[in-house]
Amino acid sequence: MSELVHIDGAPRPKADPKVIAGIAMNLALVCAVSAIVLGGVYVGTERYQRMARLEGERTAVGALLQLGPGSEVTEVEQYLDAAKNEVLYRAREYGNEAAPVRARVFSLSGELRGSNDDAGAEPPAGLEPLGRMFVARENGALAGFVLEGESRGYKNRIRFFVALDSSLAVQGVRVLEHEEDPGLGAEIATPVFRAQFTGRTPDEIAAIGVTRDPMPEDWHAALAAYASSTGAEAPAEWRTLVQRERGKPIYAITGATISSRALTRGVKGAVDHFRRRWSLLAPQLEPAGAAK
Amino acid sequence: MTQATGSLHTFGRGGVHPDPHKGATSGREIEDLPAPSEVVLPLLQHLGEPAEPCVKKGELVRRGQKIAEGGKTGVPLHAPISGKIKPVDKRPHPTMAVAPSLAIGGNAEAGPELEFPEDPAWRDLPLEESLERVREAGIVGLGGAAFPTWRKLQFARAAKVDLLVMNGAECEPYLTADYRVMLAWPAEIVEGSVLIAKMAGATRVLIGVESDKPDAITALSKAAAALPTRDIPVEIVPCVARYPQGAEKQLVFAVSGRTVPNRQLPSAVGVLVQNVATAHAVYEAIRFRRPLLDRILTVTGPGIVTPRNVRAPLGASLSDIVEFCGGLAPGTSRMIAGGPMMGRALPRLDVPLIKGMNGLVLLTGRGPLEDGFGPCIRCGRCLDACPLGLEPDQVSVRVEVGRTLDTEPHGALDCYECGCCSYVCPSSRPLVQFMQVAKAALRRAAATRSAS
Amino acid sequence: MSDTTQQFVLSPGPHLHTEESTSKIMWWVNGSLAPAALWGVFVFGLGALAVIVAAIAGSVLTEYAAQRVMGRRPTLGDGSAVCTGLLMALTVSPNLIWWQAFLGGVFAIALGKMIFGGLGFNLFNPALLGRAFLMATFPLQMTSGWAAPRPWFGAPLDAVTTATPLAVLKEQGLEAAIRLVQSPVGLWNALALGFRPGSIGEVSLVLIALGAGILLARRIITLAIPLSVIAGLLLSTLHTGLPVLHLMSGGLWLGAFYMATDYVTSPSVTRAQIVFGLMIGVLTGIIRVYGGYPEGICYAILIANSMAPALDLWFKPKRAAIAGSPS
Amino acid sequence: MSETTEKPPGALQLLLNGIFSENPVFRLALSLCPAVAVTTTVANGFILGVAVLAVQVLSSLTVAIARGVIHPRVRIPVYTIIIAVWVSAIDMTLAAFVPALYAQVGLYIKLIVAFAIIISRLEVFASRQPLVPSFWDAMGMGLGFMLALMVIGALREVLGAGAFFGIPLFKTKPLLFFALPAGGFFSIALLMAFFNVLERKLTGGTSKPAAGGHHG
Amino acid sequence: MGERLRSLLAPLAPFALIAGLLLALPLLQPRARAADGGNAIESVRIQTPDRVKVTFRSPLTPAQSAAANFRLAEAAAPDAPMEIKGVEMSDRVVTITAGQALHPTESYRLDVVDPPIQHDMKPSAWAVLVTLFLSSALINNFVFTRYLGLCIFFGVSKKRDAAVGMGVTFTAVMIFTAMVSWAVDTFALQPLHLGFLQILVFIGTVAAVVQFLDTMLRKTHPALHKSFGVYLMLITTNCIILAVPLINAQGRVSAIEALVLALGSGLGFALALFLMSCAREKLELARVPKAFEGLPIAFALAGLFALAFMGFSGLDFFR
Repeated sequence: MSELVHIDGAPRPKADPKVIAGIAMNLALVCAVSAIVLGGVYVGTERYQRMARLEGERTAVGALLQLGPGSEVTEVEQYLDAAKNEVLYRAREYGNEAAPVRARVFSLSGELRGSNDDAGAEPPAGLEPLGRMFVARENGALAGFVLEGESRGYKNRIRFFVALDSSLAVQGVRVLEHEEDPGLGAEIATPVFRAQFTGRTPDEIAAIGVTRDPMPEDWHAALAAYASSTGAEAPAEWRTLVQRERGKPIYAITGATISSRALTRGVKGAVDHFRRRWSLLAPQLEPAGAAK
Repeated sequence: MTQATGSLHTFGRGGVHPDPHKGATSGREIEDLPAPSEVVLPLLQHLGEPAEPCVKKGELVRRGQKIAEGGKTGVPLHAPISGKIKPVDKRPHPTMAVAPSLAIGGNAEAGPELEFPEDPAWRDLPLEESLERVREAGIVGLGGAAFPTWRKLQFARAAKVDLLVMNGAECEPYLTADYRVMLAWPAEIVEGSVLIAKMAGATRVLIGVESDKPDAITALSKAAAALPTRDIPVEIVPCVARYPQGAEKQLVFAVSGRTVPNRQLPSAVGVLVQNVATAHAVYEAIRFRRPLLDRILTVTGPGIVTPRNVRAPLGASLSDIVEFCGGLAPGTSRMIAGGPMMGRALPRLDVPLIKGMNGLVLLTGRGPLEDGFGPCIRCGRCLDACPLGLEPDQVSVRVEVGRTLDTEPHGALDCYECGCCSYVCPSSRPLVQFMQVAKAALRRAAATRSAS
Repeated sequence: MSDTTQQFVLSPGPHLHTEESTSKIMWWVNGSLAPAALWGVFVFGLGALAVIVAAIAGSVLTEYAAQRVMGRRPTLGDGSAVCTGLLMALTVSPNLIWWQAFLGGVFAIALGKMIFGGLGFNLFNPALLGRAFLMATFPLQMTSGWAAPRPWFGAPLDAVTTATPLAVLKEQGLEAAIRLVQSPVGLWNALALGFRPGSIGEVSLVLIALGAGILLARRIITLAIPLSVIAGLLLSTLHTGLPVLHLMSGGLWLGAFYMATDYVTSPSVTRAQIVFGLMIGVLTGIIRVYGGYPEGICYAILIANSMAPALDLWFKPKRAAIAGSPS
Repeated sequence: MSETTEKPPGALQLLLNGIFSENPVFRLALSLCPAVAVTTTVANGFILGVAVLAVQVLSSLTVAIARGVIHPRVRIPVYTIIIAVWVSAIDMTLAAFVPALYAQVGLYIKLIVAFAIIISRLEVFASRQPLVPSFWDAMGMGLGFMLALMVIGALREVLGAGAFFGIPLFKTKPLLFFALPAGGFFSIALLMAFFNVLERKLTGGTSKPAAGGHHG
Repeated sequence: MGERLRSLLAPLAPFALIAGLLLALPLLQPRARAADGGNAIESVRIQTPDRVKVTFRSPLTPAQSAAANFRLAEAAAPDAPMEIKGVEMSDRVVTITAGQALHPTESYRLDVVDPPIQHDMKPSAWAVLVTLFLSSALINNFVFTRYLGLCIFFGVSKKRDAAVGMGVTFTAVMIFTAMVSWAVDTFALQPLHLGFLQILVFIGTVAAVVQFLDTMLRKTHPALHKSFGVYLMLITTNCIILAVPLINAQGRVSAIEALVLALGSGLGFALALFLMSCAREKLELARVPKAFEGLPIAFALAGLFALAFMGFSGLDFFR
């Protein structure tokens, strides 16, 4: 801007108070109008933006857990109170801002420090968010979990969802955001790569690694078949091969070992952390859920 | 801090080792061309103003007789054969197509060569007298530049030089004329060098000779040892056989370790450089008042039937000289006046021998640049070959795209066209010619700048 | 009797010329690569031959077509297109399919060389650009499923695939790399003789050294760049404790002696060449140890190529005479 | 700045002008950054193109309407603010309604604010011409930009990903290279050269090759 | 020689200042928060890939060096400690081997039961610096992988002097604008939930900073202003300058990260400009086909640079 002001105003004429006042008025008017317009657009779109995001997540959660219509999802947010070394969990029905919030406070080592079944709509100020997870129930029974995770990718953070079934085995992985190279690192978002995680138990996930070996042909075919079997029964060849492969490391995307490792590390961390957290939370959420 | 390879001296960087091709003539003594029936003497065969004829058409002159005055900056001409003066006319010239020339038709009636008795006081002449004798003898630099020697000596004196470097390197392939001169008249050369040194005010003489001429080194060393006086010491410095060892700046560095700044003369570092053949001529001029009448040159190359070292009267037609050497071999396509590296191709044989021509190389086959040239592949060979550390590659690519004025940082103005870069270029690029184009353009631009 | 009116050719000086020419240089380079190429065919089978032939065909045809389109005199005889194709083929995996190698040759010449106007004007080594292009385009074939070399006159090559020693070293450590090249002749011999998985032309150090020796003897290349590349690599891998293993493996020798020394894309002055070589060596080490690829010489040379014009600016030949002072 | 007295060209000519002879990407070489960055697929090119089109048209209209009240000495800052407002508005709108596509081109949509093409059209055209021609000029430029991005996107998607508008064409990715940054530069180089040749063929070699722009 | 050296060093002077600032970075680094007042632990250092070296101020007893005495967790998951595979002790130094790879640019938290210590392991400033710098300058070079600043890149890289001037000016301006915008974003826009004004505010900030720098430079260093003022004027509405604040805001980075990102991006851009200008000066002597003359060949050249820069991808000194 200043450049153009210079060019426009050079040689600068003597400042005339009247002119200056005119310009100031002019600019002030423009700014005011701008702010009003932008504010209006913001108010107009913010709701949709949030809805779109919610809808995206809800679809992802639903698809990952293959939830039917009779399902309900609880969103659990986790915060750290650094001053007190406490962890706060806040659970409420997903997408329903009017629903009551159940709050639980644990010490870092897992002792229950507090409990409130009707906490405020907003979390207390000054807490560090530690992440989110979703607990799904179908007809009252635990149907699975979706964990939100982040990992340091090749270029930037990779944000992803990991879905676990009620026995905490991986049911699916979905990459939400990433900036990996198209054709290389970006392949971590492909169904075939993601499907490699599916079926692994938490113990297997805890020991998971990444190999640069090429993926066996039959396993690749089976994964492709599995990935394209939408919602229905998993293909037979996949079911036989997954027994063989799920103890083995993840086969890296060729030429993108770093991205492959990043996602694998992220999934492993998310599952590992969740195991511990769920062991604390389960008794807290289970009865309430069962009561419903 | 003379740079030496073993005990041999050489210049700092660059240079090439072309096949010397000297075997055909190095073993042959200097042979006299039978007196030609006509000689043609261009009035300008030195740097300076043309000579002014002082004889009339039809006049009979004896060999050795002055036929033209030198004027303020030139040198006089003398009749190389006895005969009858023909009218001043435009005649073919080796470098200038045609030029005003005196011709003498051989005529026995004119009488024999003038006699040149010894001057007994020749060692102790006053400076003015010595210079006058050198001027009167029509002596110019015989290495090829043909600058009037008396003027060069004057300049050297004014520049207070302290060292005379005699050039006996003869680094050009094929040529052996200087070599044979050194073998034939070693004592005269040494004496002549001392005379030159005295006139120039130098206190020391170094004679640089390439190490592939060991007998010349021996002969000169003996002659130097036999000098009657020691007030000006003469030393023979063997140099590595490497082209362009005989280029002024390279030779000065090789034998004395002094570095001549770019675009300056050796006198800037107190050195005067003279060719060994010039020393011989100076000796003759001072001791006998004998003018410069003949030229010793090497006629060689695959294009000549009998390669020889020839002493021929100035003005003799090249065709006579070629004929004396058995004529042209079949397939001769190019004739080079001077050495093949820096010499210049001549179009025809009917031109006269002039003072500066130290060789005639006749070559067969196609020239290196006749088949066009390729792009610069940046192999860097020219950078390694350039004795001055210039960048012929950079100059050439800029000239090719018409950016001649951007070539100055790459040294276009410093080039003295030794030809090493063109010689080594695997893409046969005419790097010297690119340098010339760039140099000319830069000089033009500088002239325009200073004019405006 | 000579004819005094005879006209001689007035060619410009100097009138002598060295025997060396661009096409001779190129063909010597090609010839000196032949042993290493043949060895590649011997240990990796006819697939490697197909890759070599296709790469050369791609380069040569592209050069010819480009010169025709641009209305220039075709200069296939100078051997530079063959050289590009051959060098590129030697740096790629024998696992490549012939048409992929062909495409690599097309890319190398079209976008690496002809787009700048042909020989002498390109800024990056076209052969390595071809390889980088193939790496980017066919990462699967280029980086995995390396053909295992066949032992001395052993069984013909089957579908055995493996990984290169450097890849294994990067992923699994030294022991695994040694296990990989376990062969009758042992690790170091395998690395030197060429019984190991790798790019077609990089495996036999002995034969590369032979070819490089020929070029050195003919003064086509000098040691300034190769030695500084090696020095740079040793320097940057010293702390891993495995500098010699790094030196002996991968395409280092092929890169140091044949790629980094490419006239057009390297600096011309010796001091600049040393800096250039060190840069390549150090970058190779850094990429191998810390970077995203097990092998680094290709990108190291390309990155150094991009610095070459700057190096040319910074390092000028020393002028013979700058100041004159009598000594 | 004085108003030009000459009659503005017709709508069709203004449109074609922007799309062909003064195509902001291939001919004027303005606003190149997004041309490489977002054009890995046709869809990405399309969405950014739509955003630019909208910003261009809305800003042009705003300037054409409001130029009477803008003080000439702060003309340029005001234009910048107008553009920034519309960019923000489009940014928020796209984020709200096409979140999936927006996620891939978000940064570049925000950066539309720095596109030289937009402000230069305001300065050159919209601030001097009536509303209707300004609209068509903006449409032409915007469409030219959008089409250029889609052409590049198409080339890169077909070659790099073996697909068109997300629909797979081949089983494999034929030339992955074109999906990478380096391939993006090459795609544009090749397309520009192609248009140079085309232009020379059509005009008989009278027009000059694409000139370098100076603003991002 | 001295003259040449000085002319070479002169443009580097601003960078010397920046380098000095960076050297002081570790001092600016927030002190580790420690429950014991920072008395018991002297230093904690990550030794990649999976070890943590803890130096205590006084020797520990064997009992204190048991694995159970330590608790190591990611800062993002303080409630889920990682497995500890082994603990080695020698005098005051305890080396803990973790069950997973650690990275010095990440935050961790170390708890000791006896003596009771809670130690927050902040990312090492140097590791952040090196990693982020490499990332922004080479791996994710703005020009070659993010395609930002292309217009300037192609417009100014024809002549080397201009390219160097532009590169220097850009880096300086980028650092200033990034820091000011970071402050505005962190302390005004985010707390007030005015994120939707981001674009407007940032472009205003950039314009103000450039105007300020221009005035300052003109008043204090007229000579410098003469040589760099032109470039300063070209910068205002450039996407690369605007991109840094936007990327910073998107990632909600810390002040150090914002600074290093700006510095790395600026220097990366300067490097790209410099290399490109050298190459293009050479290219002027080449026989480029007619159809590719001008911008097309420049784009192709940029593509080749991008291809070469792929060699930097995945570079990580702390893996």
